[in-house]
This record gives sequence, C-alpha cells and structure tokens, in this order.
Amino acid sequence: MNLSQMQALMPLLILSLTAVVLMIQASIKRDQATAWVITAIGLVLTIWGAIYARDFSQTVTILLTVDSWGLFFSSLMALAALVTLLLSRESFADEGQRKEEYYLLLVLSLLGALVLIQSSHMVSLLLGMELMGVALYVMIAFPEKGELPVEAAIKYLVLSACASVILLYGFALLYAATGELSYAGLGAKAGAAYAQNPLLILAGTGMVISGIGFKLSLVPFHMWTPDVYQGAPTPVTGYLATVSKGAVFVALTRMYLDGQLYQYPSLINALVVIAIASMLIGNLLALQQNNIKRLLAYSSIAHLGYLLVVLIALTGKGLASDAVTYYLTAYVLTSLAAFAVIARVSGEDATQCQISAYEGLFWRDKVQAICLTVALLSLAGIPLTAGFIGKFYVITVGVQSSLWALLAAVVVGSAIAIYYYLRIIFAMSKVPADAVEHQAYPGRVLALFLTLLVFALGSWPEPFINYATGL
Amino acid sequence: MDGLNIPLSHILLVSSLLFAVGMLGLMMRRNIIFILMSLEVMLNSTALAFVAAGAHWGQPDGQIVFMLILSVAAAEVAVGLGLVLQIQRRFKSLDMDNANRMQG
Amino acid sequence: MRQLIGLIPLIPLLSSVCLMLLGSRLPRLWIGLLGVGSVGLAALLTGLTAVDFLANPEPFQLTLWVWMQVGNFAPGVAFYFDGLTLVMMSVITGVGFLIHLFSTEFMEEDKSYARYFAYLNMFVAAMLILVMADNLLLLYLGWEGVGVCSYLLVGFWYQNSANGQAARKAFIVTRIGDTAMALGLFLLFSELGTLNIQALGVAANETWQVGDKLPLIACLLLLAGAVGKSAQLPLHTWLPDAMAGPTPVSALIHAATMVTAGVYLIARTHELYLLAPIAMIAVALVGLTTSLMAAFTALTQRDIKRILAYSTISQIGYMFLALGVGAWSAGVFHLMTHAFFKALLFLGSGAIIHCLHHEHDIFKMGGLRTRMPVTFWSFMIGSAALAALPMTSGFFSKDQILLQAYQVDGIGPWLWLGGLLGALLTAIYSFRLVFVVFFGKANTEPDRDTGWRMALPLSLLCALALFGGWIMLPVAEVFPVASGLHPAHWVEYVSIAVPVVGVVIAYLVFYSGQLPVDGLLNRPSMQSLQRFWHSGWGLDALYDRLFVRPYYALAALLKGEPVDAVYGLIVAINQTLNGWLAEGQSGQMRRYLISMVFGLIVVLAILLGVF
Amino acid sequence: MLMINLILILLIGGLLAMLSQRYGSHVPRMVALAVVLLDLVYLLLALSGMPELTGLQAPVPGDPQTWLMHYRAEWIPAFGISFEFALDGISLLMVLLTLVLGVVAVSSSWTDVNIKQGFFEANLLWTLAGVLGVFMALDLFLFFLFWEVMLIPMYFLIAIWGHEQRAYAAMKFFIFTQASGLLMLVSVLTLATIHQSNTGIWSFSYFDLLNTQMAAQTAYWLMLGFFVAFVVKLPGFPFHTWLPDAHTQAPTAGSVILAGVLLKTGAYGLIRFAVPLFPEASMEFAPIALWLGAAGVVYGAVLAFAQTDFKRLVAYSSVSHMGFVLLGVYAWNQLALQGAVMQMVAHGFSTAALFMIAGSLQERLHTRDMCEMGGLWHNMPRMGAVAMFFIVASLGLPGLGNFVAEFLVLLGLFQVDPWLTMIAALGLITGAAYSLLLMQRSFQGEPNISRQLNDFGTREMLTMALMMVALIGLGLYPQPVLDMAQPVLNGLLQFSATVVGGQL
Repeated sequence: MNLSQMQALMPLLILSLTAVVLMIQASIKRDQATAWVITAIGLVLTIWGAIYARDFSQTVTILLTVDSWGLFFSSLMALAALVTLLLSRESFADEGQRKEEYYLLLVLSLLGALVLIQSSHMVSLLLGMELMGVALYVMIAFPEKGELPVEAAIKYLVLSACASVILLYGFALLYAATGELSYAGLGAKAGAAYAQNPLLILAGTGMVISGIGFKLSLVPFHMWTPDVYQGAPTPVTGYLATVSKGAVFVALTRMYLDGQLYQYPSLINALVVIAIASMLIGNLLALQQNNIKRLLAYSSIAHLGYLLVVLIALTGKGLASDAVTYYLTAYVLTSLAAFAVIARVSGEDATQCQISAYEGLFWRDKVQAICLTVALLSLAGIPLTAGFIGKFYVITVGVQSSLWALLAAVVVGSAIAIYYYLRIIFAMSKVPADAVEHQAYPGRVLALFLTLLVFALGSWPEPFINYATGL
Repeated sequence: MDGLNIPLSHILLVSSLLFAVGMLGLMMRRNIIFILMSLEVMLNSTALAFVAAGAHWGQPDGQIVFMLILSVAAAEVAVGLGLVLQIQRRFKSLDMDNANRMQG
Repeated sequence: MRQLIGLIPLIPLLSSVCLMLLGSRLPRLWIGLLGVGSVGLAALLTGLTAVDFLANPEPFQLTLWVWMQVGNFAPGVAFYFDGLTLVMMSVITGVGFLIHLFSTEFMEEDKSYARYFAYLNMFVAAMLILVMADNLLLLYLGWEGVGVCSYLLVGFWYQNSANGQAARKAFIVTRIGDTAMALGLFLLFSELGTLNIQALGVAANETWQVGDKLPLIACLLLLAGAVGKSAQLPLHTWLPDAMAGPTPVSALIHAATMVTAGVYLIARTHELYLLAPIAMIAVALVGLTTSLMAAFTALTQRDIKRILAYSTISQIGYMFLALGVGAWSAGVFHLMTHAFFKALLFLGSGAIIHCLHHEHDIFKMGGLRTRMPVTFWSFMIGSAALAALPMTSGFFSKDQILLQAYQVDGIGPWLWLGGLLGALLTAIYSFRLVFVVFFGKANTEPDRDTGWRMALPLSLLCALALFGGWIMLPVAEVFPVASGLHPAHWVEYVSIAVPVVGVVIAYLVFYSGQLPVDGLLNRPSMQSLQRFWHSGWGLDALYDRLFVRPYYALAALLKGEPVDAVYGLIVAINQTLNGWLAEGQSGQMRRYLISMVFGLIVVLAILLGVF
Repeated sequence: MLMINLILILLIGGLLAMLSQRYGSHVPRMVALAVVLLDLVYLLLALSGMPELTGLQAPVPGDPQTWLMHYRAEWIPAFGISFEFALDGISLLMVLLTLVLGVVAVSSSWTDVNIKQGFFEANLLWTLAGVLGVFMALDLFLFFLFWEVMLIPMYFLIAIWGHEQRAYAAMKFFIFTQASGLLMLVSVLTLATIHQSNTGIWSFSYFDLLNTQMAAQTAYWLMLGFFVAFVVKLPGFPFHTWLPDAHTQAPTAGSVILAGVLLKTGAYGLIRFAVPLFPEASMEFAPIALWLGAAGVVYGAVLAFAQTDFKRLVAYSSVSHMGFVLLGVYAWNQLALQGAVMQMVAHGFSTAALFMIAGSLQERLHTRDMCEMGGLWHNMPRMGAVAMFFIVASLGLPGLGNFVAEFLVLLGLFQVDPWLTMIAALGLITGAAYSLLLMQRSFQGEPNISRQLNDFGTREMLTMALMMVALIGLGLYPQPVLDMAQPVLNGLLQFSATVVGGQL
C-alpha cells in the first residue's frame, strides 16, 4: 500500500476520518451544531478529495478500482449527501438535541456508497452495500415519534437483507463455478466455466441481478419502494433515491462490463423483461397516486427502467456508457431538486405530502414552485431540462442497438408519466378562491441552485457531455 | 482426509435447501423475530456455499467471505433487534401483518 | 366609355359599403338617395354603354387585375361585354332601379332602413359581376355573392326565426347546386386548362366531339348549379319559402334577376351544351316538368306571394325549355319580359300587402279594383302578360318558345303540348288571382292607396310589360341563329288561342261562377290531389325525410364524439390497471417478499431458458 | 441573428410583462402589446431592408444559401446539434401571421383576464416565441425543442385562465401533443442515427438530413412518426378530439393563438418535414392521408352542426377547415399546396375572429350555450354584422380568403382524385349548414329586449377591422401571399420529383 494508492483513496480516507472525528466529538461534548459543521466540512473535503484523486487513478488492491468515472460519481454522491445534510438541519428541528448519530450514520452510509462505486470485487461490493444499507436503516427509523418511520425501516431491513442474501448466494454460485471473486477474473473465466457448467453461471448471474434489482427497485422487486419513500424522513428519502440507487447502479455497470455479463443472451432477455415491466408498471402505479413521496417512488421505478435500457445496450466504452453517466447525473440532480422542495413544503408532516397540499404553491412561494415544476418537467423529459437530454440519450442508444420493444415501452411509459407529473403542476398552478397569503419556505437558495444545475445541464449540455466522454 | 471428499454439488444442494427453507420461513412467518431468524438461516446457507466453493478451489477466499458474512449478519440483526424494540413499543405487537400503515 | 363599365358594379358596391359603415348615422332621406341613386347611376351608365355598344356592336373585354395566378391557372377580375351582357345589365339596373325606388316607400317604417339598402345595393353589385364576368370563377363569385345577399334579405326580419329558417334553406339548397357547379369548374379547368368563357368555347370545340362524355358531365354539373339557383326541379323548394323576405326583394331577387342567373349561365356556356345534346334534352325536360309542376301548385295556393313564387318557377321552366330546344335568344327574351311583368306583379302584390297591413291570403282580399286602381291596372296588365295574351310582352316570348319547341325533331310536338298545357294553367291561375283579389266583395279595407314612389315604378313597369315585346335583343351574334322555317299555321293559332281559353275558364270559375267546380273539387280524390299540389308535390316532405332528418339524426348520433370514446377506453384501461397494481401495494411485507421470490423465479426461469 | 432577436424580444418581453404586474394590473397588457408590435415592426423594418425579398428567389430545399435568411451556430457539437434558423417564403408567411395574430390575441384578452394578468401576458408572449421558433428552426433537435416547449405556456394559459373544465382540457391537450411528440422524437433520433451510420458524422440539420438513404420500410415508419405528431397538432381526423375541449376551455386569447397559429405548426411541419424528408414513403402514404383529410372535412362539419356551445362549434369548424390543409398537402401539386398555404393564413384570421367574438359573448352573457342566445343582433348590431362577415368568410364566400384556399385545394385535388374531391366538396355544403346555424342561433331569432349589452367598442372594432381587411385582401388579391409561397413550393415539388420521379 504505497502513497499514491493512499492518495487514490483520498475520498474514502477523508470520510472515514470525518466519521472518527464525529465519534470523538460526540464522546467529548454532545453538540449537534458542531457535529453538523464537522460533517459539512467532511463532505466538502470529500468532494475535493474526489477531484484530487483523479490524478492517481489506479486499481488499489484487488478490491477497488479508482478511476475518474468512479470518482466523478463519488463527488456527485458526496454532493447529494451534502444536500441531504442541508435539508436535514431543518427537518428534525423538533427532534430534540440527539442528532449527532444521524450525521455519523450519514457519513458512514456515504462511505459505503463510495466503496460500492469503486468496488471491483464481490467482497468490496458486499461491504459497501451493507455499510450503506445498515446505516440507512437507522437513518430511516431516526424520527422518534410516528409509526411510519419504524415500519418503513423494518420493511426495508428485512427485504433488503433478503435481497443481499440472494445476491450473496448468486456470488457463491459464481464463485463455485469459476473460483473467482473479482469481476475481471469472473469475466475472464466465466466463458470457459459456462461451457462446462452453464447452470451455475446462469443461476448465479440471475440471483445477482435479482439482488441488485431489489436495490434499484426494479419490477418485480420494487414493492418496498413506496412504503420506504413515504415512511422515511424526506431528506433520507432523497438520499435513498439518489445515493443508494445511484451507487448501486454504478456498481452494477462495473460488474456488467468487467464481468462481461453482456455476453449471455438469456441474461439480456431477463433484463429486457425487467426493464419493460419497470417502465410500464412503475408509471402505471404512479398514475393516480396522491402522496407525492409515493408518487416519486413509483416514478423512480420507471426511471431505473429507462436506465436499464441503456445498460442493456452497454458493451463497453461508447455512447452507451456516456448515456449511463449522463442519465444518472441528470436523475440524481433532478431528484435532489425535487426533494429539496418537498422537504421544505411537506416537512415531516404526513398530511402535507398529499398533492392537495401543493395547491396554489405558485402564488404562495414562486421560487419553490418553479423549482419543483422544472424538476418535474425534467423527470417527464421535457426539453431544456436535464431529463430531456437523458431521454435523448436513452432513445438514441436504444435506436443504435435497435431495441425497438424497449423503445416502445419508453414511449408508452413517458406518455403515461406526463399525466401524473402534470397533476402536480396543475395543483400548484391552481388559483385559490380566497386571497393568497404569501408563505415563504426556507432553503430557496439550495432548491434554486439545484434547479439551475438541472436547467443548465439540459440547455447547455455540451461541456458536461465532453466531460463525461472524457471519463 | 481423502476419506470424505464430498462433491461440491452435494454441498451446494444442501445449502440451496437451507436457502429455500429460510426463504419459506421468511414468507410464512408473521412474527418479526422468526423472520429475522429465517434471514440468519439464509445467510448461513450462503456462508456454507462459499466455504464449500472455497474448499473446492482450494482458496482461502471462501472462508474470508464466510467471516464477512458473519459480521454482516451480526450488523443486520443488531439493527433489526433495535427496530424490534421500537416496533413492540409503537405497534404493541410483533406481528408484521399488522404493520401495514402505508398502502396504495 | 367602355372602360367605364368597371364602374357599373363598383358604384352600388361602394354605396352599400358606405351604408354599412355609417348607415345608422345617416338621415333616412340620405340613405334613400344613396341607395336608389347608386343604382340609378349604374342604370344611367348602362344606358350610355348600350348606346355606345349598339352604335358598333363589337364585344369587348376589360381586365382590371389578375385575381390569382398559380401556374397556368390565372383567372382575372375581368369583364366581358356583349349583347347578352347588355340585356342582363339593363334588366338588372333598370328593373333594379325601379324596385329600389319602390322600396323607399315600402320600407319607410322599417327601423333598419339602411341595412336594407346596403344589402340590396350589394345584391345589385354582385348580380352585375355575375353577368359581366369573363371567366367562370369570377362568375362564381357573383353567383355566391347574390346567394349570400338573397340569404341576408330573405332573413332580413331576423326577429322572426321562421324567416331565418327560410333564409338558411334558400342558401343551403342553392349551395348544393353551387357545389356541383364548382365541380364542373374543376372538371373544365383540368380538361381544358382555362376558365375564361370565350376560351372555353374555343377549346371545347377543339378538344371534344359532339356527344362526348366529358362535355356531357360538365354540362350536367353546370346544369345542377343552374337548377339550384333558378329553383328548378329538384332544387326548387327554397323559392316559395324565400317569400319570407320583403316583397320588393322578392320582386328583384326572386323574380327578375337572381333566379334567372341559371338561364344566363346556360345561355352563356351554350357552346358547351351544343357539344352535349343529351344535356340539352335534360335541360328541356327539367324546364318542362318544372313549369307544369309549379303551374299546378300555383293553382291551389292561397298566399298571394306563394302563387307568384310558383308562377316564377314555372316561367323559368319555360326559359329552360327554350334553352333546351336551342331557342337561346327566345329564352333570354322571355327572361327579360318575365323580369318586367313578374316584377310588376310582385310590386303590385307588395302594394296590396303594404296597404292591407300585411295580409297575404287572397281569399281575405277582394274588391280592391275600385279602392286601389293603380295596383289593379298594373295587376291586370301583369297577369295578361304572364298569361301571354296576344300583343303583351309575354305573348311574343312565350310564343317563340313554343314554336321552336315544336320544331325539335322527335320529341318536339310533345314538348309543345306540354308547353301549351302550362300556358293554359298559367292563364287560369293568374286570372284566378286577379278575379279573386280585385273583384267580388271586399273583405278587408286598405288604409290607403299607393303613394307616388310606388305608383311610378308600377306604371313604368306596366309600360314595359305591355310593349316590352317589341324590343329587339342585340344578341344576334351571341347565339347561333335558330332555324328560320315556320311550322304549320294551325300550330301558331293554337298557341295563341290556348291562353285566351284559360282566361275564359278562370272567368267562368272564379268570377261569374257559371262553371260550378266546387262539387268536383270537394271529391275526396280531388281534395287529396289538391293537397298534393298545394304541398308542392310533396317534395318538401320527401327531402325532409330523405336528407334533413337523417342529417340531424347523424349529427345527434355523432355529437357524443365516438372517436373520443376510443381514447376514453385507453384511459379507462390505464386506470383499471393502476387500480389493480395499487391493490397489490397492500403494505404487508410478506406480499412484497412473495413478489420478490416470484421475480427471482421468473428471472431464473428466463435465464435457464424455460421460456 | 434577426431571427433569434425576434424570439428573444418575445421571451424578454414576457418577463417584463410579468414583472410589470406590480405597477398595476392593467400595465402588463400594454407591455405585451408594445412587445408584440415592437417585434412586428422590427421584422418589417428588417425585411424592407432586403431588396431580394420580392420574389424571394428560388430556395432550394437542400441548400440554405438560397434561402432568404440562414443562421447557424454550434450548440451541442457532440451530436452535431446547432442553433440553425432559416427563413423562406412559407416560414416568413407563418411568422408574419403569428405576430399579427399575436397583436389580435393581446387585444382580445384586454379586459377579460382578471387574475395574474402579468403571468398571463407572459405565457402569451412565450407561446408566441415558441411558435416563432417552430417556424424558423431548421435543426430538427431545435425544432423539436420549440415544438415541445411552446406547449408549456399554452398549458398554463388553459389550466389557469380557462373555463369550467380547464383541468381536463389542458391535460388532454398536453398529453395528446406530448405523446405524439415522443413518436416524432424517436423518428428524429432514428433519422439522425441513420445519417450518422451512413456518413459517420452526427447532424440534426434539415439540410443534411434531406435525402438520407434508408430502407423503404424504415422510411415509412419514420414518416409515420412525424405524420402523427403533425396531424395531432393539425388536427386531423381521428386525432382531433383534444381540440374541441382545448378550444372550448381556453381563454379567448388562448383560443385565438391555438386556432390561429398553433394548428398551423402542424400543417407547416407536414409541408416542411414530413413530406420532403421521406418523399417515397409519403407518396406511398398519400392516399391514406387524403382519405383522412376528406374524413376530417366532413366529420368536422357534421359535428360542428351538432354543437350547441358556440366555441365548440367553431372548434369543430377548425377540424373541418384543417382537413382541407391535409388534402392540399398530400395532393402535393402546385394548386393544392398553394391552397393549403392560403388556408393556413385565411383560417388563421377567420377562426381567430370567431373565437374573439365567442370570447366577447362569454364576457357579456357569461355563457357559451347558444340556446341561451338569440336575437343578439338587436342588442349588438355591430357585433352581429362582424360575426356575419366572418361566418360567411368561414363558409367560403368568394372574394374572401378562405374561398381562394378551399377552391385551390379542391382544384388541385381534382387533378389527383376526382371522387375524393366530390366527398371533400360536401364540406362546402355542410359548412354552410353549420355556419348559418351558428348565426341563426346566436344573433338572429327572437331578441331578448330586456338584455342590456354593450356593443363592440373601438378597440374590438379596430381589431376586427384589421382581420376583415386581411381576409378581403386575401380574397381579392391573394397574389402577394401566393408569390411568397410559390418559389418554395416549386422547390419542394422539384425536389420530391427528382427523388421519387414524379407526382406524389
């Protein structure tokens, strides 16, 4: 383990350090304000670290590959965590003073996510996923009163544990078949192993896909999503939607490429089925949903479906991998923007999550309303927003590898999706009968900042596209 | 120890049976405690598979993963039991079928 | 001088626009002056042009501008002037002027005096354009223009929605014909590559042989247009209802000018018809049947204006007959004379209605001879001309038609016989009118006799109706000359005698009552026959069943927008699916687990190639 | 640059209008009016500066240099996407129409907007901006962008200031156009991808994508993608059902823009993209399209006849009229195409005016139900006369614009398919039926004397006069319009002829 490797691992080290500092601080004097500041600094440093480490891209041991692609996502996830942190500050204002643990958990779960992003080995994947997950369970259950958080947490715990086990068993089978645990080795040996004993390989990959499918909440492993989204405190929901899913998808992409999973047509078929099901069922589920958090949960199912289209077309560097980068980024930023507004408008009050609570928002708080509108339009894939360029990528990739069935699903799904996104926008634009009292929500700056990112990414994508291709 | 060299397939069979048992338990039991136990069973089935595979290839990796699994299981259960207390406090029962406040 | 003919339609148009824009602000006198003066001026110019033209009868053409040019389709806003045009123009402006003058008194009390004259002037302008157009597209403009004006004037008293109904009926029924005519235009252009009437004649003769199919189709389509405008079978049903308009309007539009546009059209395009003998026969037959049908109907009507309306239809039938047998000039001649005496009759009836506070039923009148002498005499003369009593204007024109019809080889005599029957009926119903209205005992008191603004036009028209027959039409070189030889003398005598007989019958039946027909008429069979005639041979009811009601039914059927139902279905499907899926989200963890396991099994199944 | 300025002026103007709200609720409309007029004047000045405007030379579809104006700036080089705007006769016509009707729209909503005036005018201007973009963008990506984006302000116009069922109507409008737009997006991207695989370079430029080589089958499907998107917007049978609801529920200005301008984007798209990009496929498809057009003409007329809601009737009349455009485009010969272009302009004016009348009626009577009207001529003679004018215009009275359009279309269609022409000609009769019914039900009949209604004022009369003059001009001397479109259409005809070797 030489110095340059240490430098390569900079973000991870910084995060771990932050965690340690937090613990020490807590043991010295419990004060959530300080803890908050420490976490904030830690996250900012992590972003810096991610940029810093780019010059030292390399594989660190067999477990981790540090490359600019992963580092980009590391910084993105750190950014997401930072947003979560900012949102959390107000969110639990009424939660008494015992919040340091929350920040600690946030840091730890981000650490897990970063490991996951850079993992090149089943073990690191497992560690990252579990670290991220276990911390997340607690974050979900963190609010002290109300039944929903705990219910959400326990459901998430049991189900995701089950998913992890399935994943693990898949690994076990692959290991049994090839004797390799690293993606690369797997990819190298799988071919031969497949030749002599396809059963193990296929069953293994199948279980791996199912396990990961759960984390990505793809149909039919999606059913936990709405409940957890709804039960979890809104900032955590945002975190779950962005960091956890994003990191897992990055990991999946790595595995898919390095493990050369694209060479099994039957696997592709399975993915196609899952993708189509996710796009259609996800959108259909959201159609008449009145709880905005559940609605976004369902829409996230559909969006992961769109992403899967790109994954299916993926066979190495090229347009498809750019598509993954772009779509994921766009999706993360858009979701963050949306949740930034929802966290303010709905807070932790379950009743405020109903769409009806958003009626007339335009006239109550223009900024928040416009931010949410842009976010929703971006999710719907309307031009000038990041979401549109994302859709542009998806369709182009689909066309290039002529995945017509999937494209049909994309079109149908998006058509359905327009309806429920518009329902929210319409509610916001409703003019209330009585005179509107202005009711400014905090945190406009944050929402505005994210919205601007979404808008910029959609209306001037050239720089980012070049950057993404450079990764 | 050439007396007993059980072919990998047999062990995988056993482990998969264990896995199935755990999964059935997961689907059938309503009490959260038993659900967590079923999870343990499944985890162990995977552990067994890893160990066997490691032995098959004569690598240490299998056992290492086994230990990792143990720790993961510990973590999961620790959090799980913590939540069980909360559930008991807030739902006044451990029957997971009652925990369906969120629907639709 | 000749460049000035552009002004002739322009003047009424301008005054009409003026009246529309600031009519409400002008005093009545000014409105009257503007309305009448503009037409008068137009008439004056026409007169001057006529003098100039008759001096050296040389047809000429005046292009104002190219209307639209797309490829070789370049109809101009251009006028063509020849004898036929001259005749039509003089009728329109001359009779039109008199009727305008008449109107100033007739419409005195009406609130929307200005609107009335605006419409009327616009009509004159449109009609002039119709007859002056040198290409069929511009003609079509005038054609539709007069249609709209007629719509506006029939529905002039819009407060009573019955009038609105009548107006719409008038427009839509004629629109059917117009559409056919438009198709004819398409055909002509795509076959001959021009719509200029003169050029069409030439091109048609070059490209087509007599008896070809295309000219036949084209002529039939044009005929459909003419039939619509001129209220011939089967599209005549609008005209009787159109009597809802003010009476001078009926006189001008629905007797003297617009309804004869069809005749003008066929006469104008006679070169095409000469190439399609079958079309000619069709024209003749349409004309004859219409004239008989209308004559029978006129016999049984009680409403003075409806009687005149049906008689108009019947007289135009005569003109069609004339055209059909190739008696072009005779047809146009009858057009002119008919314009004189029918305008006279309508104005007369207008005077009666005006003075009898809007009484229409002839059996509620009677004995007006002494009280309204001017009207009486004008009616006398008018009816005489209508019945074609010798030496009246109507006599000359109708006589020519009958004689030439007789000469058509083959069906000629039969046409002649039909014409005679028509003439007989005409005489009967026209004098029935006279006797019932002006003789016998008075039923209602007129509050006054006509003022000079009514009397003057009446008397002038009387003169024309009497002596109009002596006018020589300058249409010699427009039409091919009809065969000069004369049929046997007895034919002439019969044609002269028949109307007289008719008048005698009318006298016996409706005046002296020496010929008791009541017994005959009261037979149930005759009753129903009368009812049948009275209803205009039941055609209105028939069309109502065949077209109007089905159309309403169709509209009612489609109102629910069946197409939208499809999209509604899609929405419904989505919603039900959503419902089912939402059911699945029961919040029970075990279900979620089951779906996971199910998914796992499916994935494995696919991977292991089970399906 | 000019073209971008045109759009920017409107965008910025919209912002100003929104901000100007705070200076009083009557300020925004003045700002809006000023902005649109400024745009119009700016364009006219710029044009007067161009000597070669007259005749507009002969723009070759494939060669931007021959066009009146052409502007191109890199936007997303990675995909060969650029800000490419170009102007030829037809686009210029449409742009002028848009701006003129923009003025009309602002004027038509002068008094009847009573909430959020600022935001209202802003949306109005932004819609106009989007439409201008659609008419001038020649980069397919950019075109699609404007195509989608212009819907959002329109959506707000309907959703916020609409009538009873605005939610339903706005949603329907948006989903129809978006869903069809997705199909077009797929087609555009597929086309670009094919071009990329043929030539190795990414480009979305119209001029590059013209005569892209591809399999006939593929071309057919792509053409369908475009066709559906455009026909939904046109709207053509059987994709028209969003229109009656949208028109009926939209505020007056919304209806004016929607009917006057937005529908034309569909027609424009057909002429500019659907046919030239896929000539063979279009030729193969033409018969079906023609039948759809004829069906639209008749169906729209019959349904218009069935309505009792003033605006709904006019809406269906639009369906009928735009059917003629579809016929004109797919008859694809000079006469018919000229007719189609003519119809786009004439229908813009006549229908806009009718919607404005409907709006003022609703403002005064608070109903659109014609059963509650009748005899309004007595109360409002001026409005009655104006209504009469536009009704006879819309039933195609010779001497007014719509007649020239419909006559040319049918004349051109007759060369292609006489029998279909007969069916379409039924539209003339049925058209008369519903138009006169409209007049009868609303303005004629037993007047309600007790009603106290104020007649059209100077502002309304001026606006109406503007459109009347326009229609009369188009009807009696359509040559300027025809001349503007002529070279473009010739170019297109030659182009398609060279590709498919003959008539469509």
